[in-house]
Amino acid sequence: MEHVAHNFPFLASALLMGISFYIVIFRKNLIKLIMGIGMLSSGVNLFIVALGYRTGGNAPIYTDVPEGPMVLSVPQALTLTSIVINVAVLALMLTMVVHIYRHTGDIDSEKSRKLKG
Amino acid sequence: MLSKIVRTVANQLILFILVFGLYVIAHGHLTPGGGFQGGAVVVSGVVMLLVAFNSQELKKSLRERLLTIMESTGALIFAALGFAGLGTVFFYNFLVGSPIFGRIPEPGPNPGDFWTGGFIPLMNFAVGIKVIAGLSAVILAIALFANGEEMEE
Amino acid sequence: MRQVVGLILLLVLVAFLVSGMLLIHPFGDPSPSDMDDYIIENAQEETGSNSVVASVVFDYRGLDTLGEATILFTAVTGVLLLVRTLKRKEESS
Amino acid sequence: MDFLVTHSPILIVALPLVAAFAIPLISISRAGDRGRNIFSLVIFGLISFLVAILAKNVHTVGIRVYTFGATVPELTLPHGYMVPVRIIFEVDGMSIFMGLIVTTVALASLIYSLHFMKSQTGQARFYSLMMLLYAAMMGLAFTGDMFNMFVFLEIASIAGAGLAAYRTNMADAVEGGFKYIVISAISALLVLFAIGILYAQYNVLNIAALAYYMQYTSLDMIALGLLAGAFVIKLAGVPLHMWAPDTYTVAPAGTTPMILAASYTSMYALYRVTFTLYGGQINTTAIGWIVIIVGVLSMFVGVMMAVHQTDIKRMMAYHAISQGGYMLLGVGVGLAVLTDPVALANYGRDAINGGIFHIINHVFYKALLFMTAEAIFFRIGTRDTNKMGGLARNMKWTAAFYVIGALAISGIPPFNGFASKLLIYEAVLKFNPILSVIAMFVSLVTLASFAKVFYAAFTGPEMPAYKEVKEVPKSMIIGMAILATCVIFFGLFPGLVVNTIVAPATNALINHELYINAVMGAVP
Repeated sequence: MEHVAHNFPFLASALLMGISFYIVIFRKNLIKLIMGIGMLSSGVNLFIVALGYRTGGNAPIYTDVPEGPMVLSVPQALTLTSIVINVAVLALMLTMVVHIYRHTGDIDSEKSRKLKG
Repeated sequence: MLSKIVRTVANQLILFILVFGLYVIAHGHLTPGGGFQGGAVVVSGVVMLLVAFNSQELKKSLRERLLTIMESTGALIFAALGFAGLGTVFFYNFLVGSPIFGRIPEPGPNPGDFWTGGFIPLMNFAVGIKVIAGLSAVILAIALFANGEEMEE
Repeated sequence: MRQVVGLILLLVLVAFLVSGMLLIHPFGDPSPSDMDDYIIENAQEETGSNSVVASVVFDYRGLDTLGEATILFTAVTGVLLLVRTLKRKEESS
Repeated sequence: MDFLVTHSPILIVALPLVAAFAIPLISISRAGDRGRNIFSLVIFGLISFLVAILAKNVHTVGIRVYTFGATVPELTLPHGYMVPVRIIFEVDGMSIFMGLIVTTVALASLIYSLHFMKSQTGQARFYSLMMLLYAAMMGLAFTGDMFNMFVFLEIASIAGAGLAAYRTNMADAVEGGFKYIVISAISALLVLFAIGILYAQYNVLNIAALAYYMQYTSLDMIALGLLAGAFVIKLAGVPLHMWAPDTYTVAPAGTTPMILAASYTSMYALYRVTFTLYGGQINTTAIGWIVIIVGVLSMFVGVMMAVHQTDIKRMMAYHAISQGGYMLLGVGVGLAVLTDPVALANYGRDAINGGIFHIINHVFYKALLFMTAEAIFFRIGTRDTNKMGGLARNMKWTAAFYVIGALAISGIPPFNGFASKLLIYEAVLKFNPILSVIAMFVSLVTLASFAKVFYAAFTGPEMPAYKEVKEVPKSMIIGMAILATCVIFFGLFPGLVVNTIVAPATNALINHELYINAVMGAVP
């Protein structure tokens, strides 16, 4: 039980990912699907950035830093990259959904004979 | 288009947003921030203008041609900085020790010196230009497209 | 049918997630940290930048950032390609 | 020359990126469309030259490493340190094998597109995306870093989705593109999650270093499951293949082969993970059997779905899934006996050879077939086989190329499909005869299905509506001819091809210590 309390940030990211898997698998609305993917990405980012935390650590920037350990810097860089990637993917997806809406007049994945997998 | 008050305030605020965004870009090697973050700040100003005015008005000042040129240029500068290290290895930080941004800070905590970081500040600027142009183009394109208008070809 | 398959898939994924999260190292104590320690110690000297994150992003993992900038470029290109005007050009060349 | 040899790994990836950034500028400058086309071709010529140099170098010298930002490219570990810190490109036989496939297909697609795209809008962005897709595939093949692999995977997905949705006036096209990007985004995030798990345990991102420190804990198995699942989605293995037909069908001509090649770079990533990253002490039999089962399912379901399709590209897309199964079958057999030296020498190595050889063969003939289908679409504006007929009269070249492709995919000698399928049949027969029988049966059904389309589309009475149909323009014929030449050449000299490019790839997969030592060699 102590372990669970200790790993709370990891479990929070797992919860976020679990919810977004549910949305991606069961929701039919394309906008909700895109929101699910955004949440999935947030969950993974949270997980990665939490990996690098050291108890009592400072941000890894030497400008006027107080004494103490520094948190790991690579996960932060990875998260930064992954956030930008996510923005790019979501932008393209939203454009496509607008197109699909133009063509079919609907954003339900059942009506336009697509998705699932 | 929103009311005149909103438009006037937005017109004044954009300057501050722009300055703050450029500050975040310029100090990316000293403080949290950098090209991507600062660029995103500036683009949030563009979004504010898009809300205050409408996409038609904004299209007149932000032309697609200009945005394309800015974005390609930013990306090319970034890649060129990588290529410039080819004397040794791609992405070698060749500016450390040179007169431009070449100073090396004292190890450990220090107040920060602007002329450090080698090619990192230059890359921040290149990425900043790219992000500003790219995200503005995307937002403008989606806004115009959703309204059933088209960007110029 | 689809609901059942989806449910099984969801359960498998969630089982992966939760077991992974419980097995992972305790929060706040990344046990092996050789690569990051090296970077935190040597970043200032090697890249001259005070911000270790900036040195990781642009120097140690510069290619990732080039890729990231490329992704943004790709997405912008893709979006502008999709919203283009569809009228055909005159046969010119 | 030394400079080019030393820096060829990065130049091959960086030049197309720079070209992609520059193409919009050139298009709006005075040089215009013509200047841009010439520029793209020149860049591609240069890159093909570099790939040839690098291939020769890798085959003679051995694994090449390239450390970004270090003082010399070979300095993989910082002085006196145990872990690699910087991003490292690592080019071995398998990487350069993928590089050769992708480069040939991309060159043919580019030439093919020159005429195909002539009257379309948005050409500058189209070519830009082609370049980006190519660069991403090469980067994915060359990289030795997990996170870098994720980044290139995402570039390939986004560029591929943008290209697949190119014909925005058709609802199908946008849906195909959307499906592709959703699937890609989800699988890429699974990969990222797995990378996070691996990073948490070993604090390195380099593939060789991860393999060196790998403890095979249960967390590692979770990561393996996530990675394998994600890559099977991307390569359209059967329970997770739904996106492939929709996307391949709608993508415009020159890009379908590119997206096809992109899915095989995912297969490369799967092999890299299973052979190199997890290829150590662990008993790989279970993983091998999973790969075999996915392969057999893909073969069987793909071909069964293909038989009754009336859309010619959709049929070919299902065949692509089915042929992907052969590759998985061959390599899966090799993976299952990887830890058994006797069986490996006896038939395992041949099975892997066959599976890998089939990748290059399949990409070539399937790209050729997709191109002929698009050539028909280009001239008559439909992909429905029921509406075609008598096209061989007016489109002789296209018909000839279709026949070459169809015979190759069905495994008829002397075309290249026969060469690799024979290797797979023989090796699998020694492993498990039933699997071999299934594979032969699938091949027969494939032949039937392609023969049916040939009779429907190319022979028969001349249809009045298609009297005026002309042969496709020269650049499209050249593009198809490049691939057809490769198909015939590979079929006539399979031994030569296997010895020069396939065997090094197989060795690279089997001997994962070499891959690790190239990076971690300095560690005592």
